Amino acid sequence: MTRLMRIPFAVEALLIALLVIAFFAFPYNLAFVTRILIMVLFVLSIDLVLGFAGIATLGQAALYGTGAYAAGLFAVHVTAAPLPGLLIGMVAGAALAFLSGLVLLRTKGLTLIMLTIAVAQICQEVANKARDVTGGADGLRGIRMEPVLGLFEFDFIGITAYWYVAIVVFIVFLALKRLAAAPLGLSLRGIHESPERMLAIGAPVYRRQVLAYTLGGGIAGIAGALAAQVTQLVSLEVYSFTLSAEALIMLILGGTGRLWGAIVGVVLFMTVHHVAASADPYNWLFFIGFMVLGVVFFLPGGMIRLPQALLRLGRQR
Amino acid sequence: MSAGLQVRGLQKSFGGIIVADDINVDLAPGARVALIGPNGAGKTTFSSLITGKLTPNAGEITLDGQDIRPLGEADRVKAGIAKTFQITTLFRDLTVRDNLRLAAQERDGRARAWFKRADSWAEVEREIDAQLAAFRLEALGDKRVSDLAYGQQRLVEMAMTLMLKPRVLILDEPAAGVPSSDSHLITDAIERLPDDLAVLIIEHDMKLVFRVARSIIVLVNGRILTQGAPNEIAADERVRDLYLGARHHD
Amino acid sequence: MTEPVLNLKGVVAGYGDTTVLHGLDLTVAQGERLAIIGRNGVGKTTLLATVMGLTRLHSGTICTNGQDVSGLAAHRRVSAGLGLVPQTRDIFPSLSVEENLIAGLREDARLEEAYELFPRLADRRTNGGGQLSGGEQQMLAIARTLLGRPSLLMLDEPLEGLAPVICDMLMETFERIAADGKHTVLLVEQHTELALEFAERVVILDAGEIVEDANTEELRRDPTRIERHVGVGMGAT
Amino acid sequence: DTIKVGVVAPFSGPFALYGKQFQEAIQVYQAEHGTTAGEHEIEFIYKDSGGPNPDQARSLTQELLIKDRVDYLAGYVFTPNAMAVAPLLDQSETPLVIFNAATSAINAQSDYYLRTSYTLWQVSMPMAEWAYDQGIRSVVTAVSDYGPGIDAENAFVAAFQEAGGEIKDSIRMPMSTTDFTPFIQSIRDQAPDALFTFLPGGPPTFGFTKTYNENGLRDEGIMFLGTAETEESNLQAFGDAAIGLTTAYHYSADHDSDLNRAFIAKNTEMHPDSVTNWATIGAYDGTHLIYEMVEAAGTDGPAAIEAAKGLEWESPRGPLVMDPETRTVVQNVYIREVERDEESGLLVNREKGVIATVGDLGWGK
Amino acid sequence: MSLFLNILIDGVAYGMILFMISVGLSVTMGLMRVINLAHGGFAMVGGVVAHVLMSEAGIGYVPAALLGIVATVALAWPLERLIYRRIYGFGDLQQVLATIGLTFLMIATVNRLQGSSLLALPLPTVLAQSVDLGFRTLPLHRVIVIGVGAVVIVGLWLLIERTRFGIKLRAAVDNRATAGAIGINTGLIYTATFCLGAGLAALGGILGAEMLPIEAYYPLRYMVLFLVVVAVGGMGSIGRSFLAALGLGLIETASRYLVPEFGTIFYFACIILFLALRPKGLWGRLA
Ligand SMILES: Nc1ncnc2c1ncn2[C@@H]1O[C@H](COP(=O)(O)OP(=O)(O)OP(=O)(O)O)[C@@H](O)[C@H]1O
Ligand SMILES: Nc1ncnc2c1ncn2[C@@H]1O[C@H](COP(=O)(O)OP(=O)(O)OP(=O)(O)O)[C@@H](O)[C@H]1O
Ligand SMILES: [Mg+2]
Ligand SMILES: [Mg+2]
Repeated sequence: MTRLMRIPFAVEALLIALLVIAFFAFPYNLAFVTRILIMVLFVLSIDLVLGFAGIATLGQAALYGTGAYAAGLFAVHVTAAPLPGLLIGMVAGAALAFLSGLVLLRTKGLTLIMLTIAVAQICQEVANKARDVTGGADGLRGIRMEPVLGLFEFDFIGITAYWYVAIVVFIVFLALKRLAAAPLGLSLRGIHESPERMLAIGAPVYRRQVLAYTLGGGIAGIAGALAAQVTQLVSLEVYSFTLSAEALIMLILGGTGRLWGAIVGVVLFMTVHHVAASADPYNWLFFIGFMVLGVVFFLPGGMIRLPQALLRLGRQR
Repeated sequence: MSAGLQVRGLQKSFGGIIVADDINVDLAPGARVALIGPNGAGKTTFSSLITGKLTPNAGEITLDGQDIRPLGEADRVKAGIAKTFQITTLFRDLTVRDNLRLAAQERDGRARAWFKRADSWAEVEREIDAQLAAFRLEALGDKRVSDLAYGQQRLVEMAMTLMLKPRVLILDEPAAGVPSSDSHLITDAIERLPDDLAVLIIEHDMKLVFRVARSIIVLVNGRILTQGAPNEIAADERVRDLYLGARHHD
Repeated sequence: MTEPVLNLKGVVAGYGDTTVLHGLDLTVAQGERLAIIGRNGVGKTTLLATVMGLTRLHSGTICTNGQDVSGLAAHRRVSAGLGLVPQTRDIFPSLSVEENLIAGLREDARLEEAYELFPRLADRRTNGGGQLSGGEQQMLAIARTLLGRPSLLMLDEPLEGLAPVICDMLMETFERIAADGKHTVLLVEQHTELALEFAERVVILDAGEIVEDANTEELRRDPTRIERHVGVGMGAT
Repeated sequence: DTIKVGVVAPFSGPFALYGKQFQEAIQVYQAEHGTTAGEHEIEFIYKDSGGPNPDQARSLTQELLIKDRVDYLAGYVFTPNAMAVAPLLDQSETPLVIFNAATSAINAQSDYYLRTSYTLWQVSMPMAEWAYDQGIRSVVTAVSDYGPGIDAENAFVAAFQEAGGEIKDSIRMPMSTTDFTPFIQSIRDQAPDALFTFLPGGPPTFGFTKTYNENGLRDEGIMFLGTAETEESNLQAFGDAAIGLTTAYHYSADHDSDLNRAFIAKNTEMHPDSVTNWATIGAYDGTHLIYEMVEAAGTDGPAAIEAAKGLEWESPRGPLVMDPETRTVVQNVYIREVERDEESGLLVNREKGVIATVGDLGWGK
Repeated sequence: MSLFLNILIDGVAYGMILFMISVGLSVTMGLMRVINLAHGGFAMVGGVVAHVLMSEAGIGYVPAALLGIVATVALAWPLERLIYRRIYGFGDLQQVLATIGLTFLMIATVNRLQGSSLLALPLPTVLAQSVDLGFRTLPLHRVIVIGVGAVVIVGLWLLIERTRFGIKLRAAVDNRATAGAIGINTGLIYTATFCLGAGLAALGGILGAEMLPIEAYYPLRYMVLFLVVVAVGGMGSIGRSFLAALGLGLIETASRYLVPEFGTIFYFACIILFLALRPKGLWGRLA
C-alpha cells in the first residue's frame, strides 16, 4: 500500500475505480452502498480524531447528529438545496465540536471518553425535549430535497444519492489524505504519541487537539447532513451511543491511524452485518463477536494489516 | 534589563519537602553552566520550573528582561527555552526523521499546514541530514524510535532538541545511557553549539561536566551550596564530601 | 563441585522478527565478578532481559545453578536465584517507596537493609515511586532487587544518573556482595574504566556476539583488544 | 403468479422479539389460510431493521422495492422507521401495513399506510373515561419522556379533564431512569386516586411497577392505570408485583372468544416457546388485510388501498373495521386487570370491561 | 425537610446499588487497568444462572445467588486464562474491541438460550418486605444491599491497601514485566483478581436485579451507567469509586425529585462540570 501511495494519483484512481465498480456491481443495493459510504465518512472523522490525534471518543454521534439535524432543519425551513445544507451540517458539527472540545480536551483517557458520551446524551435529550422543532422520538419529517445543483433529482433507485454521496466522500478522503502526510498530520500523530514531548518542542497541544476535534466535527457533520438528506428524515438515533460505539468498532476493525482502515472496517462490518442479518438475524451477533475477536487476536493492527500478515506468513513457510 | 535567562528567589516545595529554596541563577548568552548535586537535590525540579512544567511557589524568571512566568510550556519553547529529558521521551512509533521533522515544523510555525507534504521543505530535510550526521545516526533515520537501543535514543533526544534552535538549552543528563565511547558525540555537539546560546547542563558524569562547563553550580537540598569555575569547585571540600567523593580527590 | 551459577548455550533472542543475539555461549562461575561491555545497541540489555525471561528466547538454553530455566516465567527464575536491576529502572510509579520494596521482599530479608544502604530512600518512604528523582529511582531499583536475595545479581548500568559519591559507595557494596563467594555479580557498564576496575573477568559484546572473554589483567595489558570493539575514548580521563 | 410482501422489522438486537412474533403470526395465518389469495401465491420476504434506525429502514425498503420487487410492505415497529419510507410509498404506490408503530401522525404522511395495531390515543382516552366512570377523580400522570409517552399523556389528560377529573401533576420521566423511587415518592406524596403511566416495555416498566409496589402505593389505594405495560411477553417476570395493575388495551391473550383460543392454540402448537401478545395479533390481522387486498386488487396498489378501506372482519381480538379516513383499524378497547390464573398459575390480563369500537382518536391532533 | 430526607435516603440507597453493580468494574478496570466492557456480561451471567436455578431447579434465592456467583467465577477463570491474559498487553482500543467482542458473544449466547425477555429473580417473601421509617418506607431489599455494599467496600479496601497481595497486585498492574522480574507470580495474581472482579460483578448483577432486571442485552444497556462510576471515581481506587457511586446516586436522585423533566440533562451536565474541573476524577492523583 505504501508503494502504491508513491505513484501519482494512484490512490485517486483506485478510489474512483472502486466507486464505479460498486455502482455497477450493486445496481439494486445502491441505497445500502450509499449508507456504507456515509458511514465511511463518519468513521473517517473518528479516525482523524482518534487514530491521528489520539483523542479517545465514544460520543462522535453528537457531532454527526448535530450535522444531521442542522441540515434537516435547514432543508425544512430555509432551502432544500443539498449543497448549502451540507455546508450547514459541516458548520454545525464543527461548531459543536469546537465548543464542547474546549471543555472535553482538558481531560484524557477514560474521563474524556465519559465526557464525549455525556455530550452525546445531552444532545439526544435536548433533541428529545425540543419536540416541536425536531419531532422528538417520531423523527424530524418533511425534508424533501431539491435536485443536486438544480440538475440531478433524487431518484427512487438512489442513483443520484449514490453519486452525490460518493463524490463528497471522495473529496473528503483526498483532503484527509493530504492532511495525513502534511505537517498537521505529523503533528497530530506526535500528540497521539507523546503530548508531553509535543509541549516540550513548543506545540500548543490543547489548541491543536481542539483544532483536530473541530475538523473531525466538521466531517462528522457532513456525514450526518448526507444521511439526513438521503433518508429525508432525522431521528433521535443519530445521537445514539450505539452509533458511536459501532463506528468505533468499525474503525478499530479496519485499523486506526490509516485512512484505508476506515474504509475497510466499515465495508467489512456492514457487509457482514447485512449478510449475516439476512441469513440468520437471530444469531448474527455471534458472527460479529467472533469476527471482532478474530481480528483483535490475529490482526491486532486491524484488517488493513492483512496483506502484511499474509506476507509474513508466506515468508515463514 | 539584561540579556539571557535570569532566575531570582525561586522557591518550590512538594508538601513538606522544599526542593528549591531561594535559587538565583543567571544564564547569559554563550553561558555553559553545569548544575550538579546529590540525587534528589532538586536539579530536575529546577529545570521543570524554568520550562514551565512546574509552577514555582515564589520567585521570578525572566528571559531578556521579559517575565516568562505567565507563559505555558509550549510558549516558553517558542520563546527559546528548550530541554532534553532525563528519561527519554520520544515519539516511539515515528521514525527518527519524523521526530526531528516535528521539532523543525513547530519551530518554523507551520505545523498547521495541511496540504503540502511534511517532507517537502528541502531546507529542513538538509538540516535533518546534518543533524543526523552529527550524531552518527544517518543509518537509523528511517527506523522507528522504538526499535533503537536506549543509548541511540539518547542521541535522538539530543538531536531533536537541537532542531528547535533554542536560545536557552537545558540538558538533563544528556549522556546518561550513552556509552563512554560515544559520549564524545554529545560533548562535540555541545561544543559545536552556537556561541550566543546559553546552555545549562545537569549531569552526573564529571568527565563531561569538566570538559564542557565554564561555570558550575552545586545544588544541595534545594539550595545553591556554591558556584564557580570548574577548578574551584573540584577543589571545594564540601563539594567533595557531599557529592564528588573520593575518586575526585586527585 | 559447584554448578556454574549461569550457563548459556547457543542463546538466540530478539524482538518480533529481528534477532539481536546470535547464539551466545557463556558460563559464569559462582562468586565471580563479571562485566559485560560493548557499544550502544549491541544487545547487552537484551542479553540480561533474555536471561531474566523478559525477552523471548528463540533457541538455546539457559541454566541457573544447574536448573534449566529456559522455559520458565520470570518469577520462577527469581526463585531460582536470578535478580536484575533493569536499565530503565522500572519503578512501580503508583506504589510508595516502601511498597516498592515490599513487593520484592524475600522472607529472609529486612526492609531496613535497603534504608541502611540508601538513607535517602528512608526519607522518601511514603512518597510515590513516580515522584522520585532520577537517581532516587535508581537507588530504589537496586535496593528492591537486593531484597530479593539473588544469587546472581545482574546490573544493567546501575550507576547511571547517580552522584559520584554514591557510585563509589555502590561499587564497594557490589564488591562486598561478591566477596562472600556465594553471590555472583554481573555488571553491564558503559564506562569501560569502571567495569575494568570492578570485574575480574570481562566479556565484550559486539553485534549480538561475544567477541572477547578474558581476564581483566589480560585486557589491561592489551587495550587494543578493547578499543577494537568498544571504540576509542576509553581511558581518556 | 407470486406476489411478494416485504416485512421490515427488528430480527436482531434488543427488539428482536417483535420480528420473531411477526414471523410467527404470518406463519400461523398461512397455516390456517394457505399461501394463496385469489389466484395469487403470496411470498413474504423478511428484512432486519434492528432498532429505531430510519436510515436502515429506508434503505432496506428501497432494496425490497427495487431488487425484490415487492408489491406490499408490512411490519415497521418504530415510528421513525415507518415515517422514513413515506416518499417511497408515494413514488411506488405500494401499500404498507403497519403491524406496530403507534403514532397517529404516520398515516397522514402517505395514503399508502394502513395500520392493524393501534394508536396511543386509541387506548389512552378510553382508559381516562373508564377511570372517571369508576369514580376516580384525581390522577397523576407519569410517562416516559419521549414521543409515545407524551402522546399517551396528552390523550389521557385531555379525556380525563373533559370528563371532569383533576390532573394533579404530569411527570415526565427521563428515558434513562433506572431508579423510579423519586417519582413514586412524589406521586405518593400527592395522594391521587390513581396514577396513569406509559413506559417503553422491558426494564423501565419492570422497574416502575416494582417500585410502585415496594413503596406501598397500592396499599394506600393509589390505583395503577396503564396501557401496554402488562403485555404478555414480560409479564411473568414481574411476579406478584403485577397483580392488580389495570390497563386499557386492544388485545389480551386472555380474551374470551373461540377465535382467540383457536388462534393461541395454533400459535402455541406451531411455536411452543412463543408468547402470544399484541405484536402477534397486529401481524396476524395485518396478514389478513394483505390477503384481502391481494385478492381484491392483485398488484394494483391504489386499488388495494381502496379495497381495504371500510373492510370489516372478525379477529381473535374482536370485531375490526378498517377506517377509511385514518386507515387505522377501529376496534374494541378492553379494560384488563392482572390476575394469577388458577389453572396455569401464570399471570394473565383478565378483561374487566370493554369499550366498543374505538377509532384513532388522535387523528388530526 | 422531608424532601431533603427523601433525597438523602433514596440517593444513598441508589448510590449503594450503583456501587454494588459497578464495584467489579472498579476492580478489573480501575485496578487492573483493562478496559473491560464485558463487565456487564459477567453481571448478567450471574443473574442468568441464578434465574435458571430458581425457575427451573426450584432452588431458593440465596443458594441460587451464591451458585450464580460461583458459576460466573468458574466462567471467568478459563476466560482469563485463554483470552484476557492476552488482552492485558493490548492497547486501549484493542481492549475495547476484544471485550466488546466478548460481550457480543455473551449476549448472543444468553439470547439464544433464554430469549430476549426479562429474566426474573423473585425475592423470597422475607426480603420483599419494606422497612417503616416513620415518615415513609424503604424496601428491605435495599437495606440489605446497603449492608452488603458496606462489607464489600471494607473488605476490598483491606485486601488492596493492607495486604501483601494488594501490593503485589498494584505492582503487577504498574509494570507487569518488572513485577515478574522481582519474583511476583503475576499470572496467578491477575487470574485471582480478575475472578474476584467477575464474582463481584455477578453479586452486583444479582443484588441489583430488582432495579436493573437481567436480560440478554443487559451488558450493553447499562454499559455507560457502569463506566460513569469508574470514570468519576478515577482509575485505581476502590474507595473513590464508592464515593463516586454515592455522589452520582445523590445527584441523580436529587434531579429526579427537583427537576424531573430535565433529569438527564442535569445529570450529565453535572458529570461534565465535575470531570472538567477534576479531570482525573475525585481527588485526582497522578496516573
Ligand atoms: N511531585 C513530587 N511530589 C513529591 N516530591 C517530589 C515530586 N517531584 C520530585 N519530588 C522530590 O523532590 C526532590 C528533588 O527531585 P529532582 O528530580 O529535582 O532531583 P534531582 O536533583 O534531579 O535528582 P537526580 O540527580 O537524582 O535526578 C526529590 O527528593 C524528589 O523525591
Ligand atoms: N523493544 C525493542 N523492539 C525492537 N528492537 C529493539 C527493542 N529494544 C532493543 N532493540 C534493538 O535491539 C538491539 C540491542 O538493544 P539493547 O538494548 O540490547 O542494546 P544495549 O547493548 O543494551 O545498548 P545500550 O548500551 O544503548 O543500552 C538494538 O539494535 C535495538 O535497536
Ligand atoms: Mg534529575
Ligand atoms: Mg542497554
